[in-house]
Amino acid sequence: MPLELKIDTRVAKIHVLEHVGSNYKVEIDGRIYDLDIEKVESDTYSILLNGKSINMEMIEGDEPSQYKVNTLNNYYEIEVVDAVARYRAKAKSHMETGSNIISTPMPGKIVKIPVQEGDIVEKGQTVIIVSAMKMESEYKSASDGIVKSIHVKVGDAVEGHQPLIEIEAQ
Amino acid sequence: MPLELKIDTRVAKIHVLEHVGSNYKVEIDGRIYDLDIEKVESDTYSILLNGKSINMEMIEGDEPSQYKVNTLNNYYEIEVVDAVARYRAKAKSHMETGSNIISTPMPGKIVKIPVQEGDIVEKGQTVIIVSAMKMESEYKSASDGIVKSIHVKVGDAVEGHQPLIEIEAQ
Amino acid sequence: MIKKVLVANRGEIAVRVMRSCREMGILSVAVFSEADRKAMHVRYADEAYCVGPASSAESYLNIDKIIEVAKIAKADAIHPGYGFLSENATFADKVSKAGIIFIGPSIHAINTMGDKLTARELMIKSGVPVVPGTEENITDNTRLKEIANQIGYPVMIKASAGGGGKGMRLVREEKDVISAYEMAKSEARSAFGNDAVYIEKYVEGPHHIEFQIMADQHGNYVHLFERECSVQRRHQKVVEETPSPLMTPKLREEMGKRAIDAAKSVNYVGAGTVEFLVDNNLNFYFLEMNTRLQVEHPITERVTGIDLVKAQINVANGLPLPFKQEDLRQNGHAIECRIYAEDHKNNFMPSPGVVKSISEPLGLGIRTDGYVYEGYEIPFHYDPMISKLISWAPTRSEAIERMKRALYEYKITGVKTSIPFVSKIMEAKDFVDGNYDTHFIEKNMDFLMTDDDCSDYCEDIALLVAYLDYTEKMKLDGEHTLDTTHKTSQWKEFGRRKNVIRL
Amino acid sequence: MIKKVLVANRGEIAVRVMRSCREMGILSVAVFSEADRKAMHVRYADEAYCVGPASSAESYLNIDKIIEVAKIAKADAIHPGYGFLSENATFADKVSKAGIIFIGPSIHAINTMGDKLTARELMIKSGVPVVPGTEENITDNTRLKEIANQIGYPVMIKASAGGGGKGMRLVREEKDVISAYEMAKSEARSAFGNDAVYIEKYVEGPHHIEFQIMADQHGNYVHLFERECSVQRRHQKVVEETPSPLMTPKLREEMGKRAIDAAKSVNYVGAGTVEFLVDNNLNFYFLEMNTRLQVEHPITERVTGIDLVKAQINVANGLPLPFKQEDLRQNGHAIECRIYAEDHKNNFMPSPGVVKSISEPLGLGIRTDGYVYEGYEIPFHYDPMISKLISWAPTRSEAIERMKRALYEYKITGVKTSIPFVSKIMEAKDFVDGNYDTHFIEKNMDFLMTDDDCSDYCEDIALLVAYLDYTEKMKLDGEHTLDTTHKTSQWKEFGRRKNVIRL
Repeated sequence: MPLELKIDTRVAKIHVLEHVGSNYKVEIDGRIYDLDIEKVESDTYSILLNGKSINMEMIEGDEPSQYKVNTLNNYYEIEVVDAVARYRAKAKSHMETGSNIISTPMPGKIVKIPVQEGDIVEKGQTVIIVSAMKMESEYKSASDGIVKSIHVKVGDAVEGHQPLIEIEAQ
Repeated sequence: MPLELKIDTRVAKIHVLEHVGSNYKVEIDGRIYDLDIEKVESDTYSILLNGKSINMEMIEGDEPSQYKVNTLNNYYEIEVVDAVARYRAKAKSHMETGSNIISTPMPGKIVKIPVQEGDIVEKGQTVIIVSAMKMESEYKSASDGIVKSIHVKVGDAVEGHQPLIEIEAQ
Repeated sequence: MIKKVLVANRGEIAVRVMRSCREMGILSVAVFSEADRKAMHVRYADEAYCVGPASSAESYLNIDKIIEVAKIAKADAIHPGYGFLSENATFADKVSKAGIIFIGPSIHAINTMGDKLTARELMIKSGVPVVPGTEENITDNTRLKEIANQIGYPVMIKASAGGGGKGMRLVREEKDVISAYEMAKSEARSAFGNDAVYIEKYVEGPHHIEFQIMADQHGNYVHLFERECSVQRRHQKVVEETPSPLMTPKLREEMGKRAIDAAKSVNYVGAGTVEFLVDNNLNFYFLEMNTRLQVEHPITERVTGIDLVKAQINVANGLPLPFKQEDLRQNGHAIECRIYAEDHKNNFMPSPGVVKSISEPLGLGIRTDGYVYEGYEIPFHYDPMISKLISWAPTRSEAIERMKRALYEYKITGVKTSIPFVSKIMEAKDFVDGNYDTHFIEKNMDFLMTDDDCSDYCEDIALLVAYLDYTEKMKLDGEHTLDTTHKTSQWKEFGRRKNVIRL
Repeated sequence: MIKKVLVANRGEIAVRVMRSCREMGILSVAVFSEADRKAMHVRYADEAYCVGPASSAESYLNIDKIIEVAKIAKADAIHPGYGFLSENATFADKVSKAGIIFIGPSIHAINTMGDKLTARELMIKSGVPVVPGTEENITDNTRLKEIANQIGYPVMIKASAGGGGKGMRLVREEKDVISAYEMAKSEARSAFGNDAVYIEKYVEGPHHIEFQIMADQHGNYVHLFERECSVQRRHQKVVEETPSPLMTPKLREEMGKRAIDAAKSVNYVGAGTVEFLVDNNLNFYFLEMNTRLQVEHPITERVTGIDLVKAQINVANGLPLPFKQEDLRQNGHAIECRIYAEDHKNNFMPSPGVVKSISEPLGLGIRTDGYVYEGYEIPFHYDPMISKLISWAPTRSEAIERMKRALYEYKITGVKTSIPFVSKIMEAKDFVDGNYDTHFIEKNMDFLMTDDDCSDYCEDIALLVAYLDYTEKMKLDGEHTLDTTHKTSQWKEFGRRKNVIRL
């Protein structure tokens, strides 16, 4: 089953040509590789490529189809695009059209909200300041727009990934 | 659901009297304990008993109802006796009556078999020598008896828990 | 003699203090907030008591509750660690009044050194150099010029109520001093509602170098040499080392002497640190004294061989220091990297969360002081520091190579960490050359943010492994969904999966 | 200069060698058997190649295959570690002939020291004391008495073809010598089909003490002091320490000198170890020379500060030793405990299997050299040593306390380990007093096998926790069995389970 994978803007196609035990012959966008791939820990793989020993951590993202990959020097975010994932992605992008929802990646406390509902904001303008782990982080609008709604107030403790402020892009 | 638990020859009865979050009030064979119990790692528990901080490793044995427990200074083997486990234990003990099966706890290689089928052996007599990890281990008969059957020969590689020699107790 | 110590702290420092207690046969008592029930210090301690909700103010800063626990647990002494209540004189006072030994200096020492102005005045009196300048509010241009000339240019004009760079002006020549003064005043007025400003000597190419000192109750004082702490980001230390690449034997002797003078001026007892600013011409100025153990104390322990926590406890027990100044040596070179749960690629945003897996670097010349474990959720309430990695070697260059090797081995998944960032510091030319000051990170930011390039095949292989992992995962899901007779434990099943790639 | 090293070994020593390579900027090449694809040295190396099936004879001892891999990988040098091919002169020879540097001594040195008799004769010639006795086959009673008197009682009669204590007799007085001789001969005949026996001085209260030596290609020799290795079980070292509690400065100087003489007698190059037997009167006798790195080399590294693997590589590169005898110091005290996968309560049976979880001890003065990781299956084909734990402190007693603390922290589940056994050694009075010889384990076996008693409540709590774990497990099983709409990954699910006790 050839699948598509996305890494940044690149969409790659993978074909497994041969597979015996942990040995794979694969074609990735036209390039052929012979590899020995073993899962050694719960999220770590050991790969041998022509004798080279390579280690990769494959950490599942928010969705099972998303991966955060650490190699020795690099970090990648990869998304596997299968039918289900494609459908979800479509639905999501539709929902978000024209809207710019500010949320934090982690729990924290609201320190300051320098805007009010109805305010016109510029791209890059700070709309909320959240404190977590003894540090304050400023969150900025991703586009020019109007503050549509503010779901929190100063002093609130918030969970990660919770919508804080919605901005309607103009 | 009060269950029975076996540790060596002791059979203990446990009743949970109260339980809020990680806090338990329990009765164990008539003694009352107030405890705070949290699972902190995949097989490690942190227990607070009147302020005392206790750590225990609960490692599942061959059956889900069996545990190997490490505390700071001690090692226990515990068996939870519920209906299913009780049935299994019965069947097993029936099967083994009068028979003494020698097996190794780990894979290895047969080095020497100083007995033959039909030999009379004494309790404590070495019946097979197995090498594993650069060490030779002698396995002895658990009772006086007759060598009923020998399933392996010198030089064989064996898996752990595989029957090697059966001795019929006299 | 102290038989039981309550450690009024959390995280790596609580565990570190308990380690020395354990080695001394002293029982340790942990206190914890509701968010920290599963924290390592609770597991490590002999006893553990909850002192309140997650918020530090209600738990780790709750003086009365902590003292109450110390009494219940019958602790003889309290070790405050660093941060939290470690430099709180009220706490030290209440602990003493409760008949419990406070492992730290006197209340007088904490108070004096805790107040910048008092400390500065005392240092001047004690002959310890301070940054030339005046704390007085300058109100006229004549006085301004007079003082500036007296200090010597460049000078810094600072708002008395200041902070965060607001109301600050650097002046290099006399001709600019009046306009800078007026701008600083006006900025201070609008920022703080207070236009008082003062002048200080501006230290060029400043190095942050501190001296570890140790004193007993019998009037013996030693210093345990310097720590170079100039690798800082927003006044937060990131990498420390000892000896300092800037140091000369003569300067070390002079600064050590002054550090001891500073400690003596407040009859200091226990472990403390005197921080100095040092310029490129090796002039040094007292900054402040920290009346507690420092985060970076392990590098001093490594080169001197002395366990500073044990020394603190022995001093608290009234024992004399078992070493004199002339017994102490700096043996080899030690470097510490602080490992934070943070995403340096995203404005150094803290990255709390569940640690999925962790493997610490091992082997020759490596020490790790940490507290997180697999499955532990780093709470967002407290400091994001996960651990400190310390390397040692006979020479500085070997200590750097060893640190790079250790950082290569250090694997933490689940949260983002500063491991890649400090790895880049170890490769930065200015650091390798030992040619850096407190502007180092700012100056090298572009380099520090650049990933080393992976060959082309890296990306392809990452894609392939993601593909295999996903395919296998979907297959396993399918199996479990359909298998309604499935009886064995999920945990066991997890442990048994060995050859998971069966495409 | 060496740019790429093939490490012809596995386990902790392979990883340890690669660590130093990495610090030196040298690429490392792993070789592995089919049973070791997932082993740490394969993951750690820059390159890795399979050299054959699980059996050592067909993989780690497969000389031609290993050299072939070295050529393919274009390795400049081969490090043999310890064990396997490390003292195999044929291997060293073939490596050299293939144009690759063998990181070790000359073939002549390996051969000479590898043969007990030749080595003994050479030592006598070089003035290094050997255990008095004769290797000649004794055939008559007159000669027997003559030699025994010459050596002095007690003497040991040993079978020339001997081993395992068979054909060995201890004789304390002349009146017993003839009957003992005859019994030994008869036992030797039936055990080995060869009744040749010889006499040796019996060393009372023997200490196994060895000296680390290091030599370069320019004729410079140093010793790096002693290691006390008398804590042995069946001639297998369990705990080592340096300095030796038995040692005096005078004896150290004398033995160090003789160790260097031994090395010079074979023009030794690189790292080697001269093993001695030392009796209670501080007489010492050459036992053998190991022409390779020893398992216990880290304690020497810790007190001298020298990375012995780096020193080996530098010597192999033709560099002169960067230190002279007078530069070397024994700084403080270091102890090593070997951690085996074994069940000491079950006749020290090896315990291979899957390592479910592991957490290494961290903090001040602790070094761990290991190679197993979580989820790793320790194969039954090779040595059961999991790791080595090294503690250091300024004094011996503090090093023992620190080792106890580290052993308390060291958690390995899934396989049985010798951690409880070595912990008891650290508590044994004879060990703590430094008053022990090679009979230590035997003499203290009862104490070493006794568990410290847990209070009554331990057992009750263990029962309760087993009960809760089981109940929860059964509940989870039920959930998963019925939930056919279950979509998320098992792995993820596993990671998410935080509050599992929900009775």
